[in-house]
Amino acid sequence: MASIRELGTDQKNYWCPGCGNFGLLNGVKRAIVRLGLRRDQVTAVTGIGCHGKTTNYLAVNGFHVIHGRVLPVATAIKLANKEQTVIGFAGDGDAFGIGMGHFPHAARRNPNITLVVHNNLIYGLTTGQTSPTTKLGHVTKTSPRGAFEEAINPISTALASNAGFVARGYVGEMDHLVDLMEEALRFRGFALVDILQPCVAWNRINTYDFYNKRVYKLGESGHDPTDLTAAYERAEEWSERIPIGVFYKVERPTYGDNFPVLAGEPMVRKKLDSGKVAKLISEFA
Amino acid sequence: MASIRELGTDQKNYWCPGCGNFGLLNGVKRAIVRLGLRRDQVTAVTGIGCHGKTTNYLAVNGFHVIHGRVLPVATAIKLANKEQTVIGFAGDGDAFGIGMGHFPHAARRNPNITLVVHNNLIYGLTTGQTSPTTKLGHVTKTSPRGAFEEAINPISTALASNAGFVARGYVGEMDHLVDLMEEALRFRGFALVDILQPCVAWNRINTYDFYNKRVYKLGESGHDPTDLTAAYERAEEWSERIPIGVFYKVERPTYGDNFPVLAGEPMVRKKLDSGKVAKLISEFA
Amino acid sequence: MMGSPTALENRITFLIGGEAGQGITRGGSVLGRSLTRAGLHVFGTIDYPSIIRGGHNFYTLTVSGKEVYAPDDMVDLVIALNKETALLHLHALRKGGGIVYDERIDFEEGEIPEEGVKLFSIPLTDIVKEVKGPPIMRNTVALGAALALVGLDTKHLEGVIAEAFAGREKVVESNVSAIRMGHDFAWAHHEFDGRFKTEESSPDRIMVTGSEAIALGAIGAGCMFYSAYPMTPASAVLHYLISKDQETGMIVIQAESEIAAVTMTVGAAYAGLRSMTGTSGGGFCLMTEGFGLAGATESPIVVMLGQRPGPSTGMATYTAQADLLFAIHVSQGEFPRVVVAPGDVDDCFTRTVEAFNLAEKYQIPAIILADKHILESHQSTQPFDDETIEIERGELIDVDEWTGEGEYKRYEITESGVSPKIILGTRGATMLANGNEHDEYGFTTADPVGVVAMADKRFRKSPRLVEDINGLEPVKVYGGSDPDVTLVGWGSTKGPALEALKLLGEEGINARFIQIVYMEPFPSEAFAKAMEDGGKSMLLETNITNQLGRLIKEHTGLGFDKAWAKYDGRPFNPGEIAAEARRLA
Amino acid sequence: MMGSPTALENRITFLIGGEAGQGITRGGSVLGRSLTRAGLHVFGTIDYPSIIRGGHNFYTLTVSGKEVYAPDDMVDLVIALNKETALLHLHALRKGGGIVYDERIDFEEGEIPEEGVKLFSIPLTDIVKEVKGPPIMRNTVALGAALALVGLDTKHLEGVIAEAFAGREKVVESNVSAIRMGHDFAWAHHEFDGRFKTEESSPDRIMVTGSEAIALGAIGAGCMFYSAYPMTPASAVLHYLISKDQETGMIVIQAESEIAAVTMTVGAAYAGLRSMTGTSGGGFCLMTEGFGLAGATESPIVVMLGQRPGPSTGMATYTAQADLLFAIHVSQGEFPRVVVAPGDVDDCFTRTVEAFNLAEKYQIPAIILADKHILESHQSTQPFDDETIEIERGELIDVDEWTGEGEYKRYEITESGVSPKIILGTRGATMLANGNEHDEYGFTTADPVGVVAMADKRFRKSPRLVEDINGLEPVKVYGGSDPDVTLVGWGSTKGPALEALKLLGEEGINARFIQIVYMEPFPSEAFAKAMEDGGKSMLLETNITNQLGRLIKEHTGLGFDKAWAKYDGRPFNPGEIAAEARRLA
Ligand SMILES: Cc1ncc(C[n+]2csc(CCOP(=O)(O)OP(=O)(O)O)c2C)c(N)n1
Ligand SMILES: Cc1ncc(C[n+]2csc(CCOP(=O)(O)OP(=O)(O)O)c2C)c(N)n1
Ligand code: SF4
Ligand code: SF4
Ligand SMILES: [Mg+2]
Ligand SMILES: [Mg+2]
Repeated sequence: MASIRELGTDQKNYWCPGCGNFGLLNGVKRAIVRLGLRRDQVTAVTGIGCHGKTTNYLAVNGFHVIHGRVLPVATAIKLANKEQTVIGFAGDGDAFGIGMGHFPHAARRNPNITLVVHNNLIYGLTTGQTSPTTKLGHVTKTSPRGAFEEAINPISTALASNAGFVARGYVGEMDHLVDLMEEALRFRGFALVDILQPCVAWNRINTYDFYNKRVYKLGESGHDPTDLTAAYERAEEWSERIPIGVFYKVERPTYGDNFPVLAGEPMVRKKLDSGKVAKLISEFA
Repeated sequence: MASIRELGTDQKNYWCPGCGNFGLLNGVKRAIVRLGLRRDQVTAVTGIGCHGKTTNYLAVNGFHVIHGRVLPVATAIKLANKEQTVIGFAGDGDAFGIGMGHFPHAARRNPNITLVVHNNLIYGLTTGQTSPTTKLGHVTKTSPRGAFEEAINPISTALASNAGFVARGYVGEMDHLVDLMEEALRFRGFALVDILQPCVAWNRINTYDFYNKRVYKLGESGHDPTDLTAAYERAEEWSERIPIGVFYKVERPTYGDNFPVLAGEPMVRKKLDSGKVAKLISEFA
Repeated sequence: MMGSPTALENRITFLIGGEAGQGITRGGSVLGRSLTRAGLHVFGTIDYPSIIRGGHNFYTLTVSGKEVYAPDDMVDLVIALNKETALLHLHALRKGGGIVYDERIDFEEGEIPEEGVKLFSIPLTDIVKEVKGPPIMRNTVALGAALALVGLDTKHLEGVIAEAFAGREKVVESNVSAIRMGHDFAWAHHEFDGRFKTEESSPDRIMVTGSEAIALGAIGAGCMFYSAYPMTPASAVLHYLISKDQETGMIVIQAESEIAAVTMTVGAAYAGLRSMTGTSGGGFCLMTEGFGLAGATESPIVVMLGQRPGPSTGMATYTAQADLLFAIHVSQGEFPRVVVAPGDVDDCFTRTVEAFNLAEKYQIPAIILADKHILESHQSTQPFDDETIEIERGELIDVDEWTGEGEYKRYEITESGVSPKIILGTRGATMLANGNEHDEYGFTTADPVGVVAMADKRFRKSPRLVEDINGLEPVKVYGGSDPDVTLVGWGSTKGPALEALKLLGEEGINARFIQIVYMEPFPSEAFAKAMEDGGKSMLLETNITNQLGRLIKEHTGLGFDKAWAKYDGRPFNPGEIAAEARRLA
Repeated sequence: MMGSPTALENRITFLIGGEAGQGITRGGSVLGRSLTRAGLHVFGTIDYPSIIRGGHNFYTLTVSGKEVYAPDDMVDLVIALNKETALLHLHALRKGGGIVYDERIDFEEGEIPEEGVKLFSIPLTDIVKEVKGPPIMRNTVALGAALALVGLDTKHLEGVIAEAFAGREKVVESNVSAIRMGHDFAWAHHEFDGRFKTEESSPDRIMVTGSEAIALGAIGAGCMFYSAYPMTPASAVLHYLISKDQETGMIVIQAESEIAAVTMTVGAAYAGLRSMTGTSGGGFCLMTEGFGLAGATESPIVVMLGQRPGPSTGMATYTAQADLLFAIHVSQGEFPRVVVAPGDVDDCFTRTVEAFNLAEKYQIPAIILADKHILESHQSTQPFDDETIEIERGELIDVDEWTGEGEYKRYEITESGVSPKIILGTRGATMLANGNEHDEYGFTTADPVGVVAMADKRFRKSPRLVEDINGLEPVKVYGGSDPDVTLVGWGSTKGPALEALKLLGEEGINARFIQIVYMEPFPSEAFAKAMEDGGKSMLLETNITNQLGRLIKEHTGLGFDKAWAKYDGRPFNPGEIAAEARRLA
């Protein structure tokens, strides 16, 4: 069982001082520790962006992939070795911009993986362009007159895509975040944890201060996470009050449950057997 | 103003006898006629699939593009010539499989175009594979034990993406379909018309008979199309009763409204002027 | 009446034509399989537009007591399920050939020439009605009739049909009746010279398509993961593998797009599975970035690229070899890769196994470059021998072999350039793969010395890879020494070229065919050697810019006396090749 | 103390270094612009890892009274905003060079050699405190000091800063004070020999990056639509164009992905707009299918491909020329296309205009193949002349010119291969574009004769396209006749190669540089001619497999005495080229 220290690497950390990613990484590490997992039992898949540096700093199995493709890679890895706890780390641009084509599909498939979205409402690594989650009116490098496309709402998008576990965390609420991550990692199925992660370099609107004034916990508000309609309604809140916590949670068979070949040992453990083909060949006589 | 006959081409029609696409095309033509548009005032953009043959049979401007890219092409065409009535024709696979990465973005941008989805819940042209809209348990060429991924729900996906006009039609209800298409085409903003289109070759479950027994009209059911929560709830209905009509309709500024350069004549009419660059060059002194 | 030339040499060509939806491919392949069981050799190919119902489809099946590599240019027996078929293919009917058709079809005067064409009217519709079958069964009746005309019994046809409808007694029964009634009617009323001598038979053969052979190759190679998005002509591999997933223990997925398909494949490879995807040009475009990810992360994946005519969506159901240079140079940056182009169903099987071995041994991506003609055509052959398969996993460290000392370095700088790879989940070891440039551990770096070291490591694989490939017959030579003319081609051109050699041989022209199998790394020496003393040379490719020719030029400086570019979406015909070669020789 | 060699020839190289976030690029470019205004020639380039804060960044700026094509290998004056910078670049400091640094930095004994290095300690932090500026302003103080050291006043620097903060009086004021205090402190306390003679000055020049030059070229060419997804090093074009959209009247869009970006671009081109997109390798992968759509539908689009080292995400902020063959062969199937590689900022401007003209005249897609080094480096030059721009729209039929007779045929079979194109919305005409193979009207077809006719039509454009390109100086030759050695390169290698010619010339070695500008269609004849009597030959490319060399081999059969592949992500240095050339000559 890895400790927080063991979950770190010797790599110099290059996130900006004060970046929300520090808290996020810390929260994830603490959840892994709570679950009592060894380093070799966890696989992290990261996209391209500031969030993507996570694989440099988290000492578990890792795959730093291409921009936007965290979900298909993570899904396949989970199928290949069902014993791994697979966590995807994506940016808001990574997950909902270039990677949008995969999100609803991962959600409806329901592989037993967790997707952590480092949602800073901006393109961090590429120096501050508009993100799909950037809110209306926000002036960025690529929206000089203010963003004018309605923002993608990760929560309602996940709900509409049949995701089984839909939650939002905030790096400024560490204990809550660790609880949330633990719950997500324990959830059997696809879990989205959209994490409010201030980018101190490029997003001067959605700051710690902005969130500290607004976030409230769904768990303390009487929200019923099995009520889809209520979840949709809470998902729309983003002004004076911003909910964090679990919006929706319902278990159903996972993607892996549907593959009979996954009943036994993990795929990666199976011996390759070229003999299996003989019978099939004979069917072509 | 084009007549139904003028809207047809001399191309032999190769849809299977009985295919829902015939009705769909007919409905669209009738709506165009009702709007009193000339052939040169309408542009049809089609994806790849049986639906894609529409540009062969509809005598307006047309662009038969690549699989899944109806929306970005249609969006750009509308920006280039805002006077055109731009209609995208996509399959369920085209729009929600390979093309899923564009759908939520088109919806949130709100270009003044209409997307018609030929939703046959199957991959028609490629001979009957599972589609993202194929319902659970449906046995197809690529789901021999029955589809086990929750189907994409075009209606809730559109709602979650902030689409301004979200509707469902059925080719077996022609007058209703023509009304719906007319309303969609008149709508200022992004309009989704998801059309139930039986595929007689590959989908033996979602047949005319299946729909005839189930569809009911939202317009006759007291549904309020400005109520988002109600729209989400109706979107979930798909068993004994399947709603058709307008789920949701709210106008807001269109994508084009946000480009100051679109205030004047259509972009395609502007003369190219290389002189404009002189002042900009001087800024680099 | 004089027998047709092919019939004389115990060879006959059928053409079954009708509308999409009339079961043309099914009919052709059922006939092909029956004749394969009869010990004959067959090659059958389908020509169809991208339309589900309607539109003219036809299946050409050449059958012989000797090996058949491609369908003949000319047809002996047309099985016309509609009138259009009879008229459209008259020009391809050999003198003395015949047309099997429903007696309800009326030919107008002059539509069919009075001489040289035999008309075999059969009450297809009436027989179907009699056995209470659906209209599509006219097909079956016609097959029975055709067998009678070529002098064969219906035993094997009945067997094949019975298996196809296994468990549905009634259906089998009515089909068998239909076959027999068709056969007996033709036997009683018609006569045709194309009788087979089955003593030349070679029994116990199989008939497969290229797609099936590739799928079987993948299964034999131990592929455990296949993820793809449907696209003609690659879909059949997906369909076959998904239909057999429980027997093979393979995970087979229809992904949401080609981007997902290839990146899933890379993910599975990272974890330690042999994994594969398949697509055609448009989908391959979408895989290019994921392909590069495999290259950068040294993840062994296999991509089957089934070519069809482009550009863009082009002609979905036709054939071409126009993606060669795209495939070789695909993705940004540089890394070793393999591109192998099978030329027949045997190649499809064995070369697929090779692709998996090379990919895993060198931890690189491999492309199997096929095309519609090879993927969708049926060919009879000796059953593939699974005993010949050797699975070489290279430096993959088994879970139990990991010693657990020190931190595992995914990208250890080694002399061979290959870094030993563990299986994901190996106790005590973590594995970091990284598509950014990285150090030995997989951590991102842009250090100018480190990145050169890593690039050099990757390219150090090349010499051994080239050596391996040289041992795999990367260039195959058919025909004798000191030829008058040498034909050069690749992929599905092999079949018609081999048939052309026979035709030329009959005329006393000594011809050679060089098949280039490995396109990357390019087997320059083997090819240059094969070209020695070859007489006049002719390059054959179904593309416009002679892509193989350009590759050959780059690698060997060699040119051709004639470079033939065919690009109408159809494969070469043996006859047209022979004619061109004759002109040149 | 002896002046450094460059100082003697009125040339000096600055290096400004520090952490990401300390405003290194800003500082370097502000200095470069000031010196440009002073009538000097500059070339400045930035080296930085893909990190927002922290990590070592440095900007190298070479300034001279004569043309500068690349930064020098050796530095005269290091402006060290942190200690690391001073230490890291000592090796590149010319003998007699100096280091400007904050007096608060303490060098330990032995860290800086006692001889040959001048230490210019400046109270950067104290001055910033005095003017109540933010820490980042130490940069500004240092620039003031540096100007004093090279004997220049601060007039232009103040001007540039004032414009940058226009409207923010207070900020301007404190910056100006900071500049002056830095200047005056250095003037009073330090001495350095690298004084500029500004009499060699050439006033009224501009300083731009390659990105800016390409953006300006696009604006000048009448581009009306730009859609892109951010990606280093292409993003700057997007940023610039979006910041000017109201002045230019261009629609500029940040798309949701590169797939959307390119297909939007194709849609706009179909409608009749000059349209463009820009990206780097990974994004280009995602554009390949849309690029093919442009090819098949004959939609004139321009794609700017800003190369960076691959494979895969590689090194986001470094440079390479490793996508050449990928770009040339990109997308399935075959169609004419243009690939042009600018070599300096002037090329960036003029070749972009050419790309638009060729694309539209031939209704084909064009690629501008740039790289990070050219896109992000600053170069001073004569202001681009918009009067020289000729917009050639080819056979585009103006809205009012349409006669309205008969049905419009988008793909009319013409002798030239170009089919007259209308603008979408032309009254009385409808236009059908189709990515499937099509007939003259645009309707889908797979007819074997029709599809060949359409492919032939497309390729009939090639001869005239080649002719046009031959008229556009597709190969440029620098240096004298009968050289000892000929250097061959492309893209951003031009700058260091031209500097190397100078260095070699000083040593009496007669060298020539051949720049290949058009890569596709490849200007074989022009290149072969340029190579005549060139002495020894050396190929220079920042890739591993010498991609241009392979292209040259394919097209001309020519080889090189030396082919130099550099692939550490850094551009060539003039000095290293000269050294290699010397060895060869
Ligand atoms: C195919 C491709 N397109 C574009 C890029 C450039 N790119 C790198 S990171 C990034 C976006 C970063 O935004 P986000 O995903 O929100 O991550 P963050 O940096 O904010 O964590 C982009 C556009 C890329 N690497 N690959
Ligand atoms: C990039 C790419 N991938 C795959 C295909 C093959 N393909 C053609 S149509 C189609 C799906 C058709 O399904 P749908 O979009 O629902 O249309 P339908 O035929 O049902 O109208 C596919 C996968 C393609 N043309 N391009
Ligand atoms: S740019 Fe933003 S997201 Fe990236 S490291 Fe800095 S603060 Fe964090
Ligand atoms: S396959 Fe289905 S969708 Fe396609 S034409 Fe036939 S019935 Fe219509
Ligand atoms: Mg972000
Ligand atoms: Mg469909």
